[in-house]
Amino acid sequence: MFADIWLVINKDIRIEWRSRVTLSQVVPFALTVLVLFGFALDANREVLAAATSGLFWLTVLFVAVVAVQRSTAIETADGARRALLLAGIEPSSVFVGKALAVAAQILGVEVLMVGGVLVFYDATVESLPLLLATCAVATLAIAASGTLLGALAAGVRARETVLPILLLPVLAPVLIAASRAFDDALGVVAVDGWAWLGLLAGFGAVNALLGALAYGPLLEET
Amino acid sequence: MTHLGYLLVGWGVSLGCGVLYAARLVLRGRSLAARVPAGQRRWMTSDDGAGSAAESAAPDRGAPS
Amino acid sequence: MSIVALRGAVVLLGRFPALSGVDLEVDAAEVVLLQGPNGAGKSTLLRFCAGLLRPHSGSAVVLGHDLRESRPAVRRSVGLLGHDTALYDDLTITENLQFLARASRIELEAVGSALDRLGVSARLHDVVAGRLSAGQRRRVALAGVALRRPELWLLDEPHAGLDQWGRDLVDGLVAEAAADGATVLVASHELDRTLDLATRRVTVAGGAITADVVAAASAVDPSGVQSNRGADVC
Amino acid sequence: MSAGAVKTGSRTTRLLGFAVLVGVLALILLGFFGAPEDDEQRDAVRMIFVHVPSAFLTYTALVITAVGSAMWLWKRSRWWDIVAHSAAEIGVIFCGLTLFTGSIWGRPTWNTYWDWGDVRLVTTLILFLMLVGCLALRSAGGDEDAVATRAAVVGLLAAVNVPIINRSVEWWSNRTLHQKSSLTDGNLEDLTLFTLVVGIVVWALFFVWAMIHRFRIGWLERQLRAIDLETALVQRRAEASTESAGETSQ
Repeated sequence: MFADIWLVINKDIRIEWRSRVTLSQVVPFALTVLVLFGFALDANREVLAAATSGLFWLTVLFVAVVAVQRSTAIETADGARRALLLAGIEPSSVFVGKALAVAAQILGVEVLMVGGVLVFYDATVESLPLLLATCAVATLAIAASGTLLGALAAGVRARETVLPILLLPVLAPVLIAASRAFDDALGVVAVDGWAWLGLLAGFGAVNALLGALAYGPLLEET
Repeated sequence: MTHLGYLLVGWGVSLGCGVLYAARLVLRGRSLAARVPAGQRRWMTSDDGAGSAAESAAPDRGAPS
Repeated sequence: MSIVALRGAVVLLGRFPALSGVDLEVDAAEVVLLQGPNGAGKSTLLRFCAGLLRPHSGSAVVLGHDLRESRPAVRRSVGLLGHDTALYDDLTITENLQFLARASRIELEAVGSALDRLGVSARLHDVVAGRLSAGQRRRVALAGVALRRPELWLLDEPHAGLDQWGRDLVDGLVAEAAADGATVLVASHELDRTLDLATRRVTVAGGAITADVVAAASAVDPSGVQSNRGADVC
Repeated sequence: MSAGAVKTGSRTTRLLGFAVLVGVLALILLGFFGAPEDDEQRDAVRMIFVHVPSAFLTYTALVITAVGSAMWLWKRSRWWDIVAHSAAEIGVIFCGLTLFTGSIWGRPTWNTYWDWGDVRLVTTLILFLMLVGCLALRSAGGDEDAVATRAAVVGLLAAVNVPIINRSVEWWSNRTLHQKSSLTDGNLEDLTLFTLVVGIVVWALFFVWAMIHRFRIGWLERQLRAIDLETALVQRRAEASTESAGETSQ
């Protein structure tokens, strides 16, 4: 099982590395959004500081939609999904593998975005462990629900619009919880960031479990 | 009575939605039922007195599975 | 034991009955040629036998597994060459086939020999699949099927887009598989090419089998259709 | 009512429908003239008799959708798929009504139509969006089984995530304008409580009535699809004879 998961991660990351879609399109997109938010709110430094966490995670959600769309497109192009079925890999392994590959890409973008936030928004890191843990847990949660809904939208005709319509409401708790945890980590608002992290972990676990169970039936339906 | 406007809007929209939805269900049901052959109808009634017959016809077959 | 046993199999693509009641029995080591016009249901029949589609009604047993319940088990033991080649454009040929090999628990050495078998030259091994010509892609996809050494080969227009040399390679491959005891179903328009390999010619039309002829070595006259089994469902 | 019209109604649903009509009349009388006005909210409190029942039924519908979805994925039972579809559709209506009556009620009592800090409000809004997404998937069309599977996954996703959304919004805002469950803390006048119970019962009866009719519609649609399939099969088989006739004549 772990061999299969690793096989899928390896494949997706390799494809990403070759095509560099995330690197060449998603990263500039994310940084542009951050800068534009800056323009929109810069008249008031305090507002920008207060909104930093929310803007950061909102941008991550947009990035996630793009990353998931790309990850799904790899399998739908030229009948690769069929090959995956014929190869006989357990669907739950495919799910975990693809989710982890998406998570790795989003994490990469987040690292650059944290840099961007520190530079453009004048943010300071108060608690590095909390910051890193939030990024890791929230990203896994986003990738799990994203991969599940990506597979779900893959068979629908208007998949480009269906995915965000379904995914963004589901991710609402991630937006709330990760933003609050970031508020704590960046020292913007004194809240208990670790408690929020627990909520994120719960969300991630529930959605990952559902994804692992439901991915098989979704892959079956052509 | 205070706040009568708010109350009327709230109650009115709630009951109105209920009525509209109910009407839609009944009409949709009628147009669909008319297109299904009599032998395959279940639970359906019709006004011409054959209702009970249609209702009891084919109690077992055609259950969605 | 029948490798494929279909009785009244109906398969829907959306609401369209692509297969409208197929009766087909194929025994081990047979080479069956499926022929028929476009849209007759040949490709659907192959995908169905590969365990990729759910039967709507009728009974279907492939390699001893019921297609209603255990399609994953069927999928592991068949090799399907479809219209699309199912290769990842951004991976090299070797990477594509190694992925397939690892996923189906096959020795990695098999990759090299399968590529050689289909005449894919060594200088192409590290080229990404997206850069290949249609014919090269097809040969790589066939290597992917050969790699698995499947019990049941399902080939959809295997000659399409190949040059003379490539076609001979395919014919050789099919002959070899049959000699090894594997069963082969080939859908093809090009009757003359596949005829000499086929032990049986099955005509598909309107999503059903309309004629089923044993092709003796003394080539059967294509117009003299003598129906001898499971024919004419309608 | 033209003679001979075929309906999805039966004796049971007619009785139910009659009970709902009587119940609504009783509810209006009780709600506007029976129940006393509240000390603080004055007459605005009378909104509770439509707001709380629809909220209650929204979440009932969500549970039914989730059960139906799980049963479809587990047993591939068409019956449960139709149940899930019916409950989701009726749930969207009740959910919309909950949001609407909630904000209408909020204006005179909290002095705002919408408050982002309120847990139940925000939770219900997100639930509404998910249910709309679920129905959008249903109407997007495609293979019948595939549509059912997709909708089932979204239905389960919504049900599983609602408690988490609720928790997150509660921590986030840490304040709620809603009174703590009015039913249990005994602050309500006896007649108000009685009227509220009547309201829930009447709306629940309507819910059952609508579920039965909606289920029958789903079932009829399924019958019609089966009939269409029969014709399509006949046509498909006919293709074979024309094709082979053409072939032999060549």
